[in-house]
Amino acid sequence: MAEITFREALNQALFEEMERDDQVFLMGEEVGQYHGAYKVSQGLMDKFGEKRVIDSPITENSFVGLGIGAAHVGMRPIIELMTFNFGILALDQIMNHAAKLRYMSGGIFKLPIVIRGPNGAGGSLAAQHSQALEQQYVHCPGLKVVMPSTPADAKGLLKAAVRDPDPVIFMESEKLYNFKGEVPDDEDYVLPIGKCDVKVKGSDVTVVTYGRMLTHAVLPAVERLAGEDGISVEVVDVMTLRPLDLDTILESIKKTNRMVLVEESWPQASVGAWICEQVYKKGFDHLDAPIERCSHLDVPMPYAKNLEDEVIPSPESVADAIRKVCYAE
Amino acid sequence: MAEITFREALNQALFEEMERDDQVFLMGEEVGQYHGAYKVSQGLMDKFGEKRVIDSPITENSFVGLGIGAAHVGMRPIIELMTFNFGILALDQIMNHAAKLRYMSGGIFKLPIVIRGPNGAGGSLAAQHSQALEQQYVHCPGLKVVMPSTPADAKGLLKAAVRDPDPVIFMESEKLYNFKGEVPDDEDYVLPIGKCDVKVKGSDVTVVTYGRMLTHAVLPAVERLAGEDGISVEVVDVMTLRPLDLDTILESIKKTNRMVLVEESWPQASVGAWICEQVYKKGFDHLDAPIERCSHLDVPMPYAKNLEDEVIPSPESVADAIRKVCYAE
Amino acid sequence: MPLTKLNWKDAMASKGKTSKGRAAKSATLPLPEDKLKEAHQKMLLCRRFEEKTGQQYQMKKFSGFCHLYIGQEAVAVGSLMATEYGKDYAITTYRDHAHALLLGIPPEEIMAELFMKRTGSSKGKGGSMHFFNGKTRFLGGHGIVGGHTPIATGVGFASKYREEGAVVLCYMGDAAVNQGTFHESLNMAGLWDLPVIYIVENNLYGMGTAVTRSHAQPELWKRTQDAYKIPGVQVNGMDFLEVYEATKEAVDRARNESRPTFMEMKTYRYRGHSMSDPATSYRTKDEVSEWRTKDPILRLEEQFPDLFPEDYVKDLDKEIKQKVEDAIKFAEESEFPDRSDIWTHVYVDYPGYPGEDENPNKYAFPYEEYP
Amino acid sequence: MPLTKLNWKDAMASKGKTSKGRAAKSATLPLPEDKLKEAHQKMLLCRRFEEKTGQQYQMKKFSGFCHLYIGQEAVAVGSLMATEYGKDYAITTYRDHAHALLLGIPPEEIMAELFMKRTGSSKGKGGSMHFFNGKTRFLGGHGIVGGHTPIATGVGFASKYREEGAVVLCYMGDAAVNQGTFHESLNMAGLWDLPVIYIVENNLYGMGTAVTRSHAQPELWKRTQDAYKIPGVQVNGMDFLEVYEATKEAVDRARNESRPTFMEMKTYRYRGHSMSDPATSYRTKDEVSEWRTKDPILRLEEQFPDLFPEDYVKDLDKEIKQKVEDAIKFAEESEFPDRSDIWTHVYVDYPGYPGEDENPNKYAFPYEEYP
Ligand SMILES: Cc1ncc(C[n+]2csc(CCOP(=O)(O)OP(=O)(O)O)c2C)c(N)n1
Ligand SMILES: Cc1ncc(C[n+]2csc(CCOP(=O)(O)OP(=O)(O)O)c2C)c(N)n1
Ligand SMILES: [Mg+2]
Ligand SMILES: [Mg+2]
Repeated sequence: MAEITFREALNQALFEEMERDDQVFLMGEEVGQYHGAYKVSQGLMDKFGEKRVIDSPITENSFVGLGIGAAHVGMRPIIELMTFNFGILALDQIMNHAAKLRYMSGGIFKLPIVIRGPNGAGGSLAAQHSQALEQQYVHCPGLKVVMPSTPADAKGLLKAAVRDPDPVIFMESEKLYNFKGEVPDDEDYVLPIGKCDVKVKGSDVTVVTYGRMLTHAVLPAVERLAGEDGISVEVVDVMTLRPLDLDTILESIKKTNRMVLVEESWPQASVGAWICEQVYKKGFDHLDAPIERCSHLDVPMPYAKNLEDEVIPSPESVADAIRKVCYAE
Repeated sequence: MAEITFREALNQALFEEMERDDQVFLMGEEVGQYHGAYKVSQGLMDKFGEKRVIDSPITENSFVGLGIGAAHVGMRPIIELMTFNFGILALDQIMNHAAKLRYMSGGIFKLPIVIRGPNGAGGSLAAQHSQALEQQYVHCPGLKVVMPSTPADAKGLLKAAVRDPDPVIFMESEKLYNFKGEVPDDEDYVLPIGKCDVKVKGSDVTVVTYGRMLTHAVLPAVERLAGEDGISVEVVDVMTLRPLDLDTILESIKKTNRMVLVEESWPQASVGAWICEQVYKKGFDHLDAPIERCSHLDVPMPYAKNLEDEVIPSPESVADAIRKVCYAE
Repeated sequence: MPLTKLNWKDAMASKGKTSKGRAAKSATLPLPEDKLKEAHQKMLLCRRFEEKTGQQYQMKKFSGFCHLYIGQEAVAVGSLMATEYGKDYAITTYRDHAHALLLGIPPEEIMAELFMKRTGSSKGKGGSMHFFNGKTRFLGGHGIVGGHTPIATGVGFASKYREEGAVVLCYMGDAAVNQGTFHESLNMAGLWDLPVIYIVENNLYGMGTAVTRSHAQPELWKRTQDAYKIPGVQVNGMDFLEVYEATKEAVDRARNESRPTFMEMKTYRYRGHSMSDPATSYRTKDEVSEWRTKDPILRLEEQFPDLFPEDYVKDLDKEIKQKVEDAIKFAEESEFPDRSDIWTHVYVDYPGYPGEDENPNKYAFPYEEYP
Repeated sequence: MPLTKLNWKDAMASKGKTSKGRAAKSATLPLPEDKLKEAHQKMLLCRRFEEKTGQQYQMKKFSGFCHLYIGQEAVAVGSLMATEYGKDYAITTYRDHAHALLLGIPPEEIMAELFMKRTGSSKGKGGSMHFFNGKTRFLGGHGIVGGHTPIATGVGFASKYREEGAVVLCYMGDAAVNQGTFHESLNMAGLWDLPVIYIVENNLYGMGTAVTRSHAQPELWKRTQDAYKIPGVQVNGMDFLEVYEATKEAVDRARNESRPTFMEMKTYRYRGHSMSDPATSYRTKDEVSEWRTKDPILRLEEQFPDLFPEDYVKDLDKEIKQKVEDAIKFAEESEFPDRSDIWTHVYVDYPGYPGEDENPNKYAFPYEEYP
């Protein structure tokens, strides 16, 4: 185990999987010569050449579509979106093609593609560049959606995604790339897609979260509460948003009877809203209080940092939500 | 009041609003010479000429974007999407531009555009042509989302949408176009955006629904249940999905203490899931049973009619859900 | 509306009126006799199959969208015959019945698919717009205008990457040329020298909109040379031989030089855009009649009268019609899919969803043949 | 990394090395003296403003993306001077500080916006990439590559529909030319004769990718004539006069004939793509140095030495620098937005959301002037 950044963990996963399987290639804007807009693909073009690490023109719908075509005939493309904000341009290829080809063909094809890149706010990037868009993908049957929060999870899940036979949307965060953690260096270190991970054990309340909200909002809040308020929080990191491992969440709720959901996305018709609804429904008799949900405020992202900080769930707002659901305000 | 079809009601609304304001124009695929793929724009080109009724090339992202540009400088475009399945191609323009221009500019601009067309399944059109995609728009602040279910509502709300100062996504249904109902012929018959309508009064359970699910699944189920099972159902037609009139829904729940939500869309991270979550949260103490939700099955739409009928909520599945929530199985 | 004005008898009668192609004696045939007969047989099969398909639709044997190929047969037949069957790839739009027939899906399984039956090639889950045959590398059957263009480009990318020497034929309608994906795809194909042949079946209309009303440059073949350095050619899409020869050239360029080509095939659909389109508001009867005189099947017969004597054609036609009848019978007698089929083929591997049903689809793509 | 290698003193010293433009005596000036001086003053303002902006960024006075315009000044200045201020429309990308300055947003309100202050022209909610001025018809400041192209096309549509006689300048980067929206937009503009001038600021790179590595046809001006019947021209984007004259011609065509034009301006950005890009992995120092010898400001001075004696330039420079300093001071002293500002300007009319704050934005688009 070595302590490396989230970025390095992803880089290792890419490196190892490309080395393992020559049908894996990486394509995206600036992934080659420039080493990636966020340097996730650092060194890969030097290692694997221009044949396997391809700088694409800025044409999201079509280079994602190109990847789908390659996957269609058995390759294992990894397509990097510079951010998922630009994934909106590729959504037709992802929803109407990648997600449906297997079904429409009665199982003639499979579509092993990974579409990855940062999702969510990056810090004063304003409205067009700060969206957390997981709900677009989670909604759509045929896709899998993964959103890791630690370097170890990032590596294990990205390797799993590359090996997965179905299309996987793999969502990172600019805010996590420099975040460090211990990562196993075993080449076959692969985590299962479709499993939650209980990141912190606790007994009073369950916080369900995913992606960088874990590190940037939930863990600091939990620490604070353990000290000041003596509230014992259990933290469930969802990790895979589709398929959802509801069982693990429910198990925790049965123990704590209280829940807070923290997500980095707008609140209406969000993934978080849906997870909450599922918990309400399946855990109806186990909840002692309505679930509190922390999401982005329901506005486009403002540029000014002081406003942005208010829009995104913060350690403070998460702590408040936890107190509220524990009636400890 | 005359009895006319949903299609005619929309056509009247278009006609009247174009007549009222010469800044209104209609653009879309086949809206002119062909009179609309679903004949909603029948006769409009003859009446208003090629200047105001424009057949566009098949380039969704850009003719929607063209409308946004025109709205940017004060026109009142109505852009027809042949179906919202193709709206995925225009989503960048809608989410990243229409929804954000006002905010990013600190209020310099407003964006009065209507983007309309059929949403949801049309009958054996298979996976790429049968999607109910309201959750993509409801998620996004800056947009309003309207989905009428009767000819009268369609007319009143479409006129309201054209007059509205903000971007409005107006979702129809192929299955509703031939559906008939009484429609006021008053030229200033305009319904408010942002209000639910209680379509049926009842006392045992509240069914919350929108769009063609009202006519095709909920009302037949209610009729059946009133007869066979003696269950008195209140039906709330949401009509506007954003902004959501939660108060009207909660008022009904406070009376019935039970709820079923019926939507035509996939279940995960759907609008219905979010409405249910809101009701759970704000009506926590008023619910006597978990909410039942009827959505599409979580699969791409199969072509075969017998399968499609199973995937979409039906009078039977809705009746079952109502019975279940009333513990009357 | 009558199903088609060109029933075979009329056509034979009006033979003299079809436009003049090259008339040739068997001695100087431009292609071996069996190839010409194959082309003729294939075009006739497509024609008859589609006529019956339209009829069955009107008899409400199935529903949904249904886009017939009648009139355009020379394009698919001529171009596909210029490729290597089972090696090269093909991909097309929703107007895909002919391509499906030509790429090895038996008529009965196409008809069964249309009839929403479990014996259909997509097991009743794809329908009219979504035919596929992995075995012959037919990659669909796609419903989004322009949506399959980048996919074709990706298949070309894979072929080049793996040095398969396989060429990709990407068919599309004239309207697709305006979509952004077309531009983006051709840019990549031109930039990276991908072995993809983009074939526009220019039938003059995208649904009800004439090319001249939707394309700043209606001479489509001119759109690619300066814009993407991809050679563009215009071809008489009503003439099998022209289509065949032009495609052959493009295939050679793709196979030997790994260079893309853009082909505009001028053709015509005799019927409406889909079954719900009477095709009256946007084109004249005269226009339709005129194009019918250029009929690709009649044209081939007229070009090689020795090969296609009246009796031969009559017998062949009868045989083909029987085949189509058999297909209908098969389709009618097949079972609808089972409720449980809803859940298969969504994913290969997902908790609670079966990846396959009991009988894996026999047209499954042979992944094992690839590295 | 030094902020810029071209500080004014060096530039003056190396003047002799800039490429030769037309040298002219005042007597035979191609434009009135005040116009040339205006152009010079504007380019210098953009230059100095951007230099300081970069410096402030590195001093962490603000964060987020920041794309400087240094090197490209002749493009915005020359083309905008060819339009009618306040009547014609302009729209551009995220690299928009110069356009904002030239379109009437005072430097202090631009700097305040960058500094995330409430006195910024977008009230601190837009930032570096999103400047707008409704009063002068500057429509932004857009962050999605290619995303504003259809919007520009729609503004051209509106102008034509309303017979405004107004022309739209749509600026974009070289990389945007590959996006589908470009293709779709130009097709509509060509088809419907819209008065839009599409100006590509070809600075040779889209972020770190050279045009030759991303465009099948790197001669961008060739992309539109055959594809959309839109004339394409290539212009030396380092030369104010060439830009001005070529744009004038395009503006006339748009205004009088309602015809679009596509203009490729060859230019260069001296700095990285954005502040986080050292611009080392994809281009050489030599290349940068060479382009610096073509500097548009030096070039204009050299073309008209009588107009720009050393003292004049020095004084002007001082004045401009002071202006920029004042802007920084203003920005620094302004207040951050208030929490309540989060909720304004999401909608005009939505329950619970205030449509406006107390002070409507002074750059509000004058809707009342339109029919
Ligand atoms: C993106 C998208 N927009 C619209 C449609 C609806 N539609 C289906 S076919 C068609 C016309 C296409 O015409 P063309 O490309 O010329 O092909 P043809 O039907 O003539 O073979 C349209 C508008 C669609 N399927 N996809
Ligand atoms: C759709 C989209 N994809 C990717 C990006 C990220 N991005 C921002 S600018 C840029 C390069 C654009 O280059 P070019 O068009 O040449 O303009 P320049 O920056 O050189 O002015 C990229 C890739 C984006 N903003 N939008
Ligand atoms: Mg066509
Ligand atoms: Mg550039």
